[in-house]
Order: sequence, then structure tokens, then C-alpha cells
Amino acid sequence: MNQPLVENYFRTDKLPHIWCPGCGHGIIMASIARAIDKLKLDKDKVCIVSGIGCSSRAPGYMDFNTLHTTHGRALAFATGVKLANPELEVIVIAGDGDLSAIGGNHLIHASRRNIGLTTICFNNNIYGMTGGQYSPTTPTHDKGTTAPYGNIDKPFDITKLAVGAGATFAAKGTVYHVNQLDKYIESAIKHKGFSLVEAISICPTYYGRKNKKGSVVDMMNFLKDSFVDHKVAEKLPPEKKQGKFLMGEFVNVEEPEYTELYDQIIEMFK
Amino acid sequence: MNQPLVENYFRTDKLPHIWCPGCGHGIIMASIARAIDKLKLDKDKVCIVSGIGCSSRAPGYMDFNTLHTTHGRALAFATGVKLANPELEVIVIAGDGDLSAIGGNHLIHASRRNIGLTTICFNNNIYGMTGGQYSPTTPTHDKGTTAPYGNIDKPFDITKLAVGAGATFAAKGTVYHVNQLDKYIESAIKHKGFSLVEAISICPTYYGRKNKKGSVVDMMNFLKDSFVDHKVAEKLPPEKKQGKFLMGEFVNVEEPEYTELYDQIIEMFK
Amino acid sequence: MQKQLELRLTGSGGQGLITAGIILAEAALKDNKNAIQTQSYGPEARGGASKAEVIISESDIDFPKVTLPNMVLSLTQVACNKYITDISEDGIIIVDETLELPEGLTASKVIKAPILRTARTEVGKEIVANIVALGLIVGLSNVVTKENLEKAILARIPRGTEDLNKMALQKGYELAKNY
Amino acid sequence: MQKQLELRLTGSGGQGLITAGIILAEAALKDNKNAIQTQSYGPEARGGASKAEVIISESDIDFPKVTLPNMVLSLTQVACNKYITDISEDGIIIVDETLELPEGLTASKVIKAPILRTARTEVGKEIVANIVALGLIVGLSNVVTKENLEKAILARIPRGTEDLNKMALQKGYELAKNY
Amino acid sequence: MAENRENLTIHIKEDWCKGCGICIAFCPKQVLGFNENGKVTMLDRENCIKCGMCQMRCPDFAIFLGGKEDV
Amino acid sequence: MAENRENLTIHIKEDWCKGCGICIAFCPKQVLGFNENGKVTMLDRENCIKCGMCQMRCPDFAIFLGGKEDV
Amino acid sequence: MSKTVKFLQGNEACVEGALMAGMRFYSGYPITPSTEIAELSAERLPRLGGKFIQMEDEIGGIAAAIGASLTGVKAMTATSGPGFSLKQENIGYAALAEIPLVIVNVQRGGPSTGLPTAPGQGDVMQAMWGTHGDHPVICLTPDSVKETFDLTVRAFNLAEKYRTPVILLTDEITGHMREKIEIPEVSEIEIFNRIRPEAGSDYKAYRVEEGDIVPKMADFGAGYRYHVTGLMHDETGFPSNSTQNAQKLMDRLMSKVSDHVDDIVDFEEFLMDDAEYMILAYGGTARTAKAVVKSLREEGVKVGLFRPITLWPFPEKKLLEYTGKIKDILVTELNYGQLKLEVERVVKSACSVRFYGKANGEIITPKELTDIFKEVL
Amino acid sequence: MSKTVKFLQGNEACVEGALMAGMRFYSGYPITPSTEIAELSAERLPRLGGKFIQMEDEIGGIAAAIGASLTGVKAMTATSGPGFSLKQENIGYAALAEIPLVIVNVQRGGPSTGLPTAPGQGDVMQAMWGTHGDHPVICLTPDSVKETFDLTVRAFNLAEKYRTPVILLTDEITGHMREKIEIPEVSEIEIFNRIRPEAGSDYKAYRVEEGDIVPKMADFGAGYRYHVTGLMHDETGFPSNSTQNAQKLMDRLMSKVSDHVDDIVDFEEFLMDDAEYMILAYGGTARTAKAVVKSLREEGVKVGLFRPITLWPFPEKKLLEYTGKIKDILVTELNYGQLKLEVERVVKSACSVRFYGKANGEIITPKELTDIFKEVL
Ligand SMILES: Cc1ncc(C[n+]2csc(CCOP(=O)(O)OP(=O)(O)O)c2C)c(N)n1
Ligand SMILES: Cc1ncc(C[n+]2csc(CCOP(=O)(O)OP(=O)(O)O)c2C)c(N)n1
Ligand code: SF4
Ligand code: SF4
Ligand code: SF4
Ligand code: SF4
Repeated sequence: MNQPLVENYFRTDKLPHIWCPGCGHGIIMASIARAIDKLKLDKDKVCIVSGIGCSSRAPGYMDFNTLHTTHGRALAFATGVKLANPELEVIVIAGDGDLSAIGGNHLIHASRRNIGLTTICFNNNIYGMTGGQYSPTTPTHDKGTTAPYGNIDKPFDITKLAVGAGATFAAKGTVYHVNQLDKYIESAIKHKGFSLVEAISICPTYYGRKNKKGSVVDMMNFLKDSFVDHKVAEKLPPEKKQGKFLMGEFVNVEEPEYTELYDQIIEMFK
Repeated sequence: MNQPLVENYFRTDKLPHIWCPGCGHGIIMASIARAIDKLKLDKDKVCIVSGIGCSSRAPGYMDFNTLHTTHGRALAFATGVKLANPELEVIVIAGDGDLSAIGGNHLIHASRRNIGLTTICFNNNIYGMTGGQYSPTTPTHDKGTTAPYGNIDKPFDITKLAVGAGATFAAKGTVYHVNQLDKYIESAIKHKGFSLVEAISICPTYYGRKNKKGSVVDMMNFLKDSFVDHKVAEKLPPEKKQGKFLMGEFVNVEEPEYTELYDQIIEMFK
Repeated sequence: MQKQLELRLTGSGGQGLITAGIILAEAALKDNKNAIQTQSYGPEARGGASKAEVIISESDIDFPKVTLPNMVLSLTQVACNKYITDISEDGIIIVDETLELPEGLTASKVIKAPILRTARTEVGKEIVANIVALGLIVGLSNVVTKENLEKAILARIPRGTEDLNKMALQKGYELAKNY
Repeated sequence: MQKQLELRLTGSGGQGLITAGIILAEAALKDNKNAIQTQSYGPEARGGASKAEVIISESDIDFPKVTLPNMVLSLTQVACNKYITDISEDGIIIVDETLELPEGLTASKVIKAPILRTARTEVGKEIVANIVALGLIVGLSNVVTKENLEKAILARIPRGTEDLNKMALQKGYELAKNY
Repeated sequence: MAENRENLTIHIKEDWCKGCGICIAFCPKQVLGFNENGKVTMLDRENCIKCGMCQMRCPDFAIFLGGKEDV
Repeated sequence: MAENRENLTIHIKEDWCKGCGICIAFCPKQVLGFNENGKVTMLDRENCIKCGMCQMRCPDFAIFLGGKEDV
Repeated sequence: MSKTVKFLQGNEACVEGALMAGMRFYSGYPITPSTEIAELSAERLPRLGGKFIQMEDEIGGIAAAIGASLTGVKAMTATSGPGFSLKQENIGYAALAEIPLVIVNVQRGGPSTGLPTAPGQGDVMQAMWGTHGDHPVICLTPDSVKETFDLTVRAFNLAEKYRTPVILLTDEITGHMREKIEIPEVSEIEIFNRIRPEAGSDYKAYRVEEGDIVPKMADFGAGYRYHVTGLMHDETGFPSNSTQNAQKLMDRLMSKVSDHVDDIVDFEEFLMDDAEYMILAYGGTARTAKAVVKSLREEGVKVGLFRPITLWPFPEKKLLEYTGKIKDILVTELNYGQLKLEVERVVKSACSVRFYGKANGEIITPKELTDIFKEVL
Repeated sequence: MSKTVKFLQGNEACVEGALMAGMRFYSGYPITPSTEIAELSAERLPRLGGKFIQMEDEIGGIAAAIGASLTGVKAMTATSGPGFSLKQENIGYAALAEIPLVIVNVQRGGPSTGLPTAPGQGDVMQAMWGTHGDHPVICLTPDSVKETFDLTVRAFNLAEKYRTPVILLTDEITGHMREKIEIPEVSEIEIFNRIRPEAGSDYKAYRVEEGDIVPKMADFGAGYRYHVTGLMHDETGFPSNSTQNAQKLMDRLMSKVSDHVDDIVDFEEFLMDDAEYMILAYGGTARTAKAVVKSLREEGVKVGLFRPITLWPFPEKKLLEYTGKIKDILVTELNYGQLKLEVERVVKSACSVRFYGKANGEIITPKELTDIFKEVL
């Protein structure tokens, strides 16, 4: 028995993937495929770009034009792909470390330029690939192998960061709330201009173990219990909002897209 | 006749500085000195760090521990200085290109970490040192030598960017509004944790000429006429706000400072 | 014991076989021998097969990797398939009772022992299977002294688990008697 | 004219002397000669002294920099102090009338000419002082033909300023007659 | 792919299942469980409402709704 | 350095002045001007109110309020 | 001036050459003394339907160029020392993933910020060894404005032919001087385009087919959905941990240059026929050397100039042909003797190798070099 | 085990050595196979009052370490290939501005992302030439856990003595293997601290005083308000465009290493006394070579091992002493022949130089090397 979605959008000979049991990354990868399927994108015109990390292994499994680059640089490579050929639907997959640590500069500049890239951040709050060092999204006080006494950094809110940099679409979801995640990714791809979906993932192997977060299921339950849609949250009484994290579409505005603006310059000389 | 401020805080044998006639950078540099003087800081305990650019030449003129680093990296060097010796009052001077183009990642991470650095951005909306290329703060449609047909990028609001990244103090001023600028810088230095003052400067040589902004005085008049304090602006009728840029202290909150948090870890083992 | 003994301990990521390798090497050191421990890294190790290698010798050890092991231990089928490929002709293969051995191996001795089961049922925690395995290995080979093995174990394990580990070690020794 | 002529044009950043150097070289090219133009860069050039150098030759020019100029022009004191240091013994120094020459120079001819004043008052725009200077230089040295100099000028200047520049050139030629 | 749920049933690709337990825990009808190899198995096909949540949340594409014929 | 304004007067460091004209343009009393070298000069010392804005905005530390004795 | 004769800076000639070679994408970050390359590209590219983008830094500059190249356009990035250092990681990526690309480094006085507006030739070894790990390198260096044009064209051709990043290593001397240049018609120059797979073929992105030097390269978006990675990979392009695969890939990468040295290597011999002495120089410094050779010849000294045009691969074979015939090689460059090391390695004990260098931002004058040369007489 | 005997990984021994040498600041970014150095530093430093910070990337990692060093603390950063490439710009800065600093590169299989978890020795030339412009380089490479400890201490000592960044170039083999190591008492080891100016002296930050090798270095905050820049500067530390100054500075920088080669250079000679053949190897690969030499000796072959411990400066003088005596040198390393080039350059035609290398993530086995060696017999 075949799964049409998997057969159509994945390189099944490369599966099963290398991710650990219960790693949330697979859930996000499937969600991206469902969104692409929903939008009926031409596979030949989709390009998936990633950096380096557990999450960044995703493109290897996905049956599109796929580009696994250097750590942190996915958005810069993707900017070249998109500007050189704006016909391509370019989707960037990046871990929280990849996107917001070493790649932070490319994130804010791609946001600022409003170039038509869809970025999906697989945010597991840790560096998975290198074995559990704290990342810029590790909550304060949590542990990583390089934060043995608890992290003293304040974490980024990646969504807020992108908005501060000028992003015209930004949403946050989780691997528990898959239906919503599908929708955010779908809207993000449809959005003209730069879009970011921060997908909260789980890394049971490193983040979970280091921080005694329990089983995979416990970690999923945590997401279930702590994230509420920001629009729903608005209507909640303060005591119900306490300790909650917000998800949802935070920004979605139309502004001129970069490659279109560039094409206007070219038009001037035609 | 000597000027006590200049004699006390500058390396007078290096003056006059290399900046062009009417370059706003000198005004900001003086403002920093006045703030330091006002706060009666111990010169030996002040460290000024910069990257590369016209603005980044400032430390060479200032009579403190001064460090002229590589392009974009001032905040990363400064982070090392401050963490290794939190006694030092570390002030970072950076051009808009230095701070928000190549150095953007260090800006957002220093903001996030809330490390006790005071950053003064000399924002002239252009790359001065290399001769007038557009920068991440060049307004859309304006010209630079690399934007001969008008810039299609959307500019950063550097202050907003830092806030999005978690900065606990952020203010914006101009070289016209010197009294206010003095105050912002003074508050920024006093602020525990990361602080940013974006000082709008003028580059008559490149930005001004390329964009037909008239004389030095015209450029100063533009600042005078277009910037209003954000608190004042709040009370203005909409038609009076049109076309205005906001300045003032935008954020000023207390949060634990990075080097103090680190010292608490050290204390644990004492 | 030969001049140089090479061991390979394989299993899955969480089974503590790297720790077991280190303990064995540290015991050898206490015995005034030389030892080197290496291990395989790689994203593939993630949840997959893991490998720890130990060389114990009376003299200096130059080349640090195991070339032809004298003893191979496997606790999982995946590891067994991947890492039990070569073994010295007079070598010993030890696998958990639940495993199928690949064909065509020419070891002098192949032992299928209830390592995981012993840990789980007799000691009560599967996590100490690595210590059971150590007991079995040393019981069979005397590659290190029992005295120093115990010391080495106690120096590496979390405080409060001493009795558990001592029991696991004992059970391992007992298992050895069967082969 | 010698086989290879080396010129140095100096002044402040905004005076258009680099353009003047390029125009001179392009005129030489039109004369079927070879030419190379180089200039000094540096943050110091910012509002400070600027320098353009041109070598004109009938044959190939290998070494691209001016070593001992045959002709040096200076329009500002700062540039004059910085760049009029060496000159060939049969060389010509041309400075604006307002400048003081450093001592100890051994040029064959030193000319103080009202270049800036001519541009400002007689042509009406100080910005064309560079073209006045070109007229003066070529009037004195015939390093390029007048015909091709004019062509070269017209090819480089902004449209709409042709007459202004032709007048400036003419005034330069006239100035030359005085020396 | 708006298939008729009637004709659908849960399929399991045991090779790919890593036994994380997500599908089991969040099955609204609690019809899934582990087998002796630690992989997922269908315990109560009758009560499966074919909501597909197991498929949506499985990180390994190891469980899914598909046509009945192959069962 | 709360000096008495009475004893203060404007000083000019001509060497350092680059002639940008900022101090001149924004002097509230319009008492400054250019000299023949394109540098700043005091045209009307009487009417100078010693507000110090020229000093505050001069990018080149070329104009400042200082003790009168030296004048 | 006939319509194709221009008076250009080396940096401008580089852009003219690039455009003629087919460059349609430029991404970079400004830095003295390379900035004119960016500025002219920004002006010219959109007029030809091409794209220019100023990235946030030099890392982004090369990354975007690699991305663009994958879509099938010819891409370039230009920089100087500090930026060249920053690009190193992705130069290695382009080499391993076999992405055609031209990287220009207009050398200035280094190390670090050094002397940003002065010439230097201190990045010669870095061009070969700057990134981690072994990798194939092609590096060209021009000595004139005209040659800057020609070598830029050649850099693109080599990049496309060998599917590899090619470094055009110029210096502030040639980059900023203006010289006469006759610009050829497109029809007059040879232009090489990467070989693309034929539609419907069983495409393996990293398999070299019979008769090819490198794997055929499909444009992203053209219907081949393949994978590109900086990890060691097999013929399909997917990561592989097999040591055999890794060795096979690395051997293939290294030998695509080493097996075609004769096709790639270029040099100029000037008055070398009967020479007893050789001056070896390249780039801007070769101009001084040529002037010196000419004037020494007038004095009757039998000296010639050997000028490597490809620094890497180094014209080893040609140089060895001379070592028997000449008494001495004087290597001169604007550094502490970088290419000199390679010359020493190649000539072994066959003749003496002397060196004259400078690293202070000045160029070497004919007088200086003549004096040094004469010490051997 | 006596209290000072430990069983450690090379990466752990590096941290132990660093702490004993006085490291009190670590800033870096994780990367396999160097990460344990960061992890152990994070754990140990605060216990000693030192500081650890994980920066946003490798560029920040070295930048922060330089900043820290200026305040007077001993600082280190560690990485592997891709990160080492990213650090290059600031390595040049530290060299020019004369900032003591230790940079560890635990080599993995490159180029690019390559084989991240496998050993390699492909960054040997990069350690010398990775940054733009000429600059002094000191690079040490250990072949055991114990030597990793010792050389880390030495790296700090040399950094402090010569006011320069020192590279500790290890590899995944030595970095990840565990071995016995006897950790000495602090009192047993020599520790060198930078020379600081005496209070009240007329301090010129970049003037070398009589009897000193390098300028005395004041801590930021200690009352000397001096200027540090990556531009060429004069003795006061302020930027200068004078070509004389630039040449003087560069000559001084280059010669502080080249004039003290005898003090810096280190190597091991193993059974070289009567050797007719030499195997030249370093780092993890030297272990294979030593095993081979031992077993060949048992067969009666007169072969010895020459092991450079300082790769840069290369132990040229010592190697030359052997070239007359031996018939052949077999260089073996995990790359395509990098140090081999230097060996060829040094020995010239004095004896044959053979090479055996690999770059596929495997280490060289004694059997392989023995087979290759025997081809010469
Ligand atoms: C330049 C460079 N620096 C560091 C690394 C090592 N590295 C690989 S992945 C990674 C971080 C992975 O974390 P994240 O991006 O959050 O992805 P995850 O693995 O958690 O999915 C690091 C530090 C590298 N490959 N290249
Ligand atoms: C790594 C690196 N890239 C580029 C440069 C060239 N560069 C020097 S300053 C500068 C930008 C200057 O602009 P800004 O920071 O806005 O300062 P300003 O000169 O306008 O004051 C650039 C691109 C460099 N020195 N180093
Ligand atoms: S280490 Fe963490 S992020 Fe990486 S595959 Fe495992 S669970 Fe996922
Ligand atoms: S170029 Fe612009 S920023 Fe630089 S000194 Fe001149 S006016 Fe100031
Ligand atoms: S969610 Fe997938 S991998 Fe996890 S137990 Fe269920 S079928 Fe297996
Ligand atoms: S502001 Fe300063 S530099 Fe400008 S004119 Fe006045 S005194 Fe001169």
C-alpha cells in the first residue's frame, strides 16, 4: 500500500530518515508536503534550500530541486536562486541555530528585502546535530551541553525578530497543532514577499533529555497545553493566559516583492 | 585657548579628523564625549570599540582604551572585552553599514543577550568609506553608486530591529537635535544591559550629492524639519505627523544584565 | 593474555556501551596497562548503531584503532549486522540472546547470552546491561582484574547507583561461568 | 616631445582633476598614442588632497606609475605641499596663482597662473577650472592635439555643458600664451 | 484527494516506524498500541474513526490512511 | 563646568574649521559668517548670546565658548 | 577612437569581459579596491536583463552567486582581501558541489584591514589554500586592463567547462589604472557554456558521462529534481558515508584540474628564447619586470620575463623547461615571497632562485628591481 | 590510578592544558569534532572564575576572544574546518594587531561540510595561508592525548611570548580518542605570561623596547589608553599610511617568528639515528607511521620517523640535516599532499620524496603504509 503524498513528494528510497524516534522534524516536513500538495505547485518549479543541522537534512528526502548548503547560509543561497529565477517557488528549511544563530543576519536581511522566499524554521530550542548545545532560542535557565549551569541568555522570539526586521508574513505553530501548521505553511507559500513560519519542534534526544522533559509524548503534551492561538488568547482572562505561549499568524501584509521590483528596473530598459 | 572637553577626551594630536566638511560624524563623537563627561566616567575604564567605516575612525581620536576592529565585528569584539572585564564601560561606535549590514547578526545577538554595551550607530544612510554604495538604511528609491536606478530595498529601522531582537534600551536622535542626542547617549550609558542609540548623521559627500540633498545646511534643515519626538508626535493631529520621522527614547526597561548573570554562576563555586 | 587485546562493543545509542568501553580501559590503566578507547560518531549514530572500541596492551599503543578485534559484543541486531564483520580467528563473539548472527563468521567462540534479560529481570533495570556485559566479558577473558574493574565502575557511575551496578557486575560474572 | 611624457594633476577631491587626467589620456589615444592614467585613493583623499597621473607615450607603457613627472599641476596648497616633491629637471610646474611653492624645487619652469580665477570670473563657474587647466597644459606642451582634446572633453562632460567647457578650454589656451 | 472514508483504513509501515508513540498517545479513540518489537500496531480497527491524526503527527510516515483493498 | 557665561566668549580654531557652515546657519542670533578663506568668523560679537549651539553642532571642534582672558 | 576602443580601469574591463562572457548575475558586498566592479555591474546588468544584488556581507555575496548559478545563469562576485577571507567557506562549497562561478579578488595591502587603498599581492597562497580541505583550484592573474578583460572571459569559460569556482586574482595596480582596450565583438571570442543534460535522459547529477570532463549540469527548475550538498556524496548527489565514494569523488575533483593542466595553464614568455636570466613576475608587478627586462636588454643583458598567467595550476612544466638553460630566477612580487615558494619547489636545485618583494603598499619600481637584478651579474 | 592520572579524550586534554596554562576565557561556536572543547570549557571555566560564552557564529567566537585577550586574560577558541574558514579574517587581525590567542582546529574530512565526523588533515596549508596577506604563523600539532595537553600549554606560552595567535591543529583521531594522561602539577610546567608595561612608563603600544621580542602589552583598563587597529600602524599604534612604517611593521611581524625559529620549532625523531629511510608524518597519522617504523625495524629495515610538531614554522633545518644521509622520504598525511609540498621544497633534489595520502575519512592503517613503504626497497 502506498501513501500518495509520500510517493509524490518524497524520495522514498532515502526513507526512513535519520531523525531520532519522536523527533518533531518529520512532522513539519510532512506538513510542508501537504501544503505544497494543497497548492498544487509544480514540483519542477519548487526549490527547497537548507543549511546544516538535523532539520537541514530534510531537503534530501524531498523530491524537488533541493539544495543543502552551508551552516546558516540557506537564505543567502536561496536569495540567489529566487532572484536569478523568480519563477521558482523557493522554500527554505532551517533549524533555530541555523536560522537565528549563525544565519541571523541573512534572516533579517531577507525579511527586510521582502524577497519571495518562504522560510520554515524547525525550532527545537537546541542544536540537535552537534549534540545538544544551547541555541539562541533555548529558554533562559534551561540546560545545554554548553550551558551546564543553565542558560543565562534571553531567547529570541524568532517571529518577533523577523517582524522587527520588516517581514511581511510571520506565523508560529507547533508540531502538535498540525492542522494549523498546515494552514500557516500554506498561507506562507501563497504570500508574495518574504514569509516565515516558526514551527516549534521537539528534540527528545538532546533538549528533552538534558532538560528532563520526559517522553516524546510528554513533550508533545507540553506543546498541546502551552500554546494558544493569539487571537483566542486575547479573549482569555489573564489567569488563563499565564504561562501560555502564543501561536498563529502574527503579520500578513502586502508590500512590493523584491524580484518584482527588480523586474521593473529591467522593464525600464526593454 | 583650549577647550577642556576636547583636551580631556580627545587625542588632540590626531585632530583635525579625516571626515569631510559638514560630515555629521564629528557632532556625534562630541556628543559621546559630553555624555561621558557628564557621567564623570573614569577615562581609564572606558573602552571604545568600532568596526570599519568613516564613523569607525572615531575611536582613533578619543582618549580612552580604543579598539578599531574588522568590518561589522565591533559588537563581537566588545562582547569579549565586556565579559572578560565587566568593570569597563564599553561603548561601541558603528556606521549603519557596519552595524546593520555585515554586522547585523552581532547586533541582534548583543541585543538579545542584554550584555552591558552601549552602541552608538552613526547612521548616514550610506556606505561612506567605500564611496557611496547604498546601505541597509538607504531609503527606498534613493540612489547609491550600486543603486543607480534607485534603491529597491526596504530600509531597516535599526531601532526597531534591536527592539525586535530584545534590546532593553533603544533611542533615536539626530545630529541636528544635539541636546536630545546628548541625553539619549547619557541614558544609554547609564542603562544596565544592552543599549542602542541610533544617531542620524549626514554624509554630504556621498549620500547628499548622489541624492541631490543640497548643502550641508540643507541636510541639517531636513533633520530639523522631519524629526519629531515620538511622545510629541502622539499628540499631533495626523496631518502634522505626515512625512515625519520619530525620534526619542523608545524602549527603556530593566532586565538582568549578561555579565552579572555570569558572575552569579561564578559565585556558585566560590 | 596476548600482548595486545582489541575489543569492540556495539549496540544502540542509549545503551551505555561507550561508557562501558571507557570503564574497561580505565580498569586496564589501574592494572598498569595501557589502553586506548575510540568510538564512532556520525549523524547515523543518532538512534542507530553505536560502536566503542578499546585496545588494551602491556606496551605502548601506537595505531589507535581496532583492526581485527579479539572480542566483539553486540546488544542490538542493527549493530550486530553493521559491526560484526571481521574478527580475529581466535576471537570471541558475544551477542545478546535475542540476536541472529550474520553468516560466515569465523570466530573461535560465539556466545549468545541473556544480557538484556539479566539486566531487566535479575537486576531490575535494563540500563545496566552495559555493566552486565562488562562482567561477562571480564569473567570470560580476565582482560582486567576484577578488583580494578569494580573500582573503575564505581568511579564512573552516578552516585546512589553503586549497589545496582555492583549487582549487575556480579550477574555478569555469573553469566560468564556458563560459557 | 619626448618619447614618454608624465603628468601629475593635483588638487582637492571635488575639482575634477581625475576627470581631467582621463580626458587628457583619451585625447592622447585619439592621437594614436598610448596612455595610462592612475590616481591616488584613500580616506585621506576625502576632502583632502587628490592626485591623478597620466603617462602618454608613442610606444607601450609598461611601468604604469609616474616616477619623475615632466609636468605637475596644483590647484590647492595642501596638494601642492604633498605632491610637488619631485619633478624632472626639465619639467614644468604649474600652480594656481594663489599658492605658495615649496622651496628647493628644481624645475625648468614654474608657472603661477590664475586658473581658479579664470574659471570663476571669466567662465563663470569654478567647477570648470579643470578644463581651464587642461587648456593651459596643452597650450603649453602640445602633449595632445587641440582637436582631439576638444573631442575628448565633449565625450566626458554632462550634456548641456558643452559651451561652458569649450569656453573654459579656450580660456586655458589663452592663458598659455602668457608663459 | 477527497477519498471516501468508508474505503479507507489504517496502514502501518513497520519498517519505518521508530516507536515514538505519538500516534498512540494522541489517537482520539485510543485504538493504537505497541507490538512486541516496540512498533505501532492497530489494536481495535473497529473503533478507528479514520480521523487521520496518527498520520498527520507521525514523524516517520509510518502510519497512514489508505484504500481498504490492500488490507 | 558650570562657568559663568559673562566670562565666556566664542573662540575659533581656524585650522580645524572646514567651512561647512553649520554653526553659521544655526546660530540663533546670526552673528557668524565666513571669512575670505571659507572659514568661520565672528561677525558680531556683541550680539552673541553664548548659547553654545555653534560649539554643540560643529563637527570639527573648531568653534567653542571659552574664557574671555585670551580674546 | 573607433567604436570598440575604450579607455578603462581594470575593474571596468573585468565587468565588460564578464558581460561578454555571459554573466547575468552579480552579488557582492562593496570593498575597496574592488568596488567599481560592483558599481558597474549594478549599472549594466539590468540593461541586459541580468540581476545585481548587494548582499548583507561577502558570505551572502558568494552564497547568492552559487544559488544563482544553480538556476543556470553565469554568476560572479568580487571582493578584496578581508572579503576574500570571508568567502572561503563557500568557495570550498562551490568546489565540492561543482558550481561554476567567478570570484574576483582585487588584492590590496594586507593582512587584516592593512592598507586598504594600496596595492598588494599577498593573497596568492590564500587563493590556493584559503578554504579548509583539499579542493581543485583555478586562479588567473592579469597584468593589464586588456588582459583583465580577456581573463575574465576565460575565467567564466573555465568555470563552465570544469564546473568549478574560478578565481580572478587581480591587484589594485591593474584594477585601478586606466588603459586603452579594444573590446572585441561577441562573435570574435570563444564562449563556453556548461553542458546541460538532454531532456529525458536518466540524469545522475554527479555522474560523469563518457566523453565528458564533468557531470552535466541541469538548471534548477528545468525538470530534473536533483540534490546538491556540501557533504561527500555519490554520483546521484546524495550524501554518502562510504569511504570508497568519498575517495572517488575527491579523486575526480582533484584530477579534473590536474589532468587538464595543459588546457588550463597559461603564461607569457617575454624574450626568454636566449635568456640566461629569468625574472618571474605576475599581475601588476610584471609591468615593472617587463620594463626592467627591456632596459636590461638594451644594456645587452640576456634576461627574459616569465609571467605565470594561471597562478594555479602553476605553469610548472614550462618553468622546468627553462631551469636547465638559465642561471638564475629572480622572483618578484608584492609580498614576502609566496609564489617564490612554489618556484623553489619546482626548480629544486636546478638553478638559483632569488627573491625581491615588498609589502608596504608601494609598487616595485624599475630602478629598485634593476638594482636587485644586477646583484647576480 | 594515582590522582593525576586520567583517561581523557584529546579534546578534554586540550581544555585541561588550556586551564593549566591560564586560559580564563573561551568563546566559540559548536562544531563536530571540536565541540567537547567548548563543552568542557563551559563546565570548568566558571569554577575557576573564568568566562565561557557561546557566540552567534565562529566569527564572533574569535572576535570575542580577541577582545577578551586585550583585557589581559588568556583566551581560546576552538573549531573545525568550516568554522576555521570563517575565522580567517580575524586571525589576520590578531596577527597584525599582535593579540595573544589560541585557536584550536580539530580537523575533520573536508572540503566544505565534507565528512563531518571523520578525520582529515586537509587544513595544514590553510593554517599557514588561510587569511589574506602575509602574516606570522605558529602552528602546533599533537599526536597523542598527552601531547595535546602539552602543546596546548605551549600554544598559550608562545602566544603570550610572541604576541600572536597560535594555532593548535589537531585532528579527529587525537581529538576523540581516549588515552592515559598524567597531568602535571602547575608548579611542574613552565607558564609564560605576556610582558606588561611598568606603571608610569612612557608607553608606546607597538614599540619594542630593548631586550624585548615584542612590544609590551598593557591590559585594557589598566591605565594606558592606547589604540589598537587592523590598519597598518606606527609604534604608537595609530594608523599610518607611511610606506616606511608599513614595511617596518611587517618586517617586525614576520621576523618575530622567523628570527626565533630555533625557539619555536619542535619535532620528534624516532629511530632516525641510523636510518636510511624516513617516514614523515604528524598528528594522528604519525601513530600509524610509528607502528610501521617499529614493525619494519623488527624486520631489519633501517627506517625512522620524523614527526614535525610545529608544522609552521616547518622544521626545515633539522630535516635538511637528514637529507644527505637518507635515501627516501615517505610523507604520509590525510590529504592530497600538503606538507609534502613543503618537504619537496626543502629537500630539493637531495633525496626522493614519496607520498601516500587519503582524503576519504578513513585513517591510514599500518598495513597500507607498510605496503607503500616497501615499494621503495
Ligand atoms: C560553519 C559551521 N559551524 C558550525 C557547524 C556545526 N553545526 C552543524 S549543525 C549545527 C547546529 C544545528 O542546530 P539547528 O540549526 O538548531 O538544527 P537542529 O540540528 O537542531 O535541527 C552546528 C552548530 C557547521 N556545520 N558549520
Ligand atoms: C570584510 C569587509 N568588507 C567590506 C569592507 C569595506 N568597507 C569598509 S567601510 C564599509 C562600509 C562603511 O559604511 P558604514 O558602516 O555605514 O560607515 P560610514 O563610512 O558610512 O560611516 C565597507 C563596505 C571591509 N573593510 N571589510
Ligand atoms: S538530535 Fe534532536 S533534532 Fe536531531 S534528529 Fe534527534 S531528536 Fe531530532
Ligand atoms: S564620506 Fe560621508 S560619512 Fe565619510 S567622512 Fe565624508 S561626509 Fe562623513
Ligand atoms: S507516530 Fe509513527 S513512528 Fe511514532 S509510533 Fe506511531 S507510527 Fe511509529
Ligand atoms: S561648524 Fe565648525 S567646521 Fe563648520 S563652519 Fe562652523 S566652525 Fe567651521
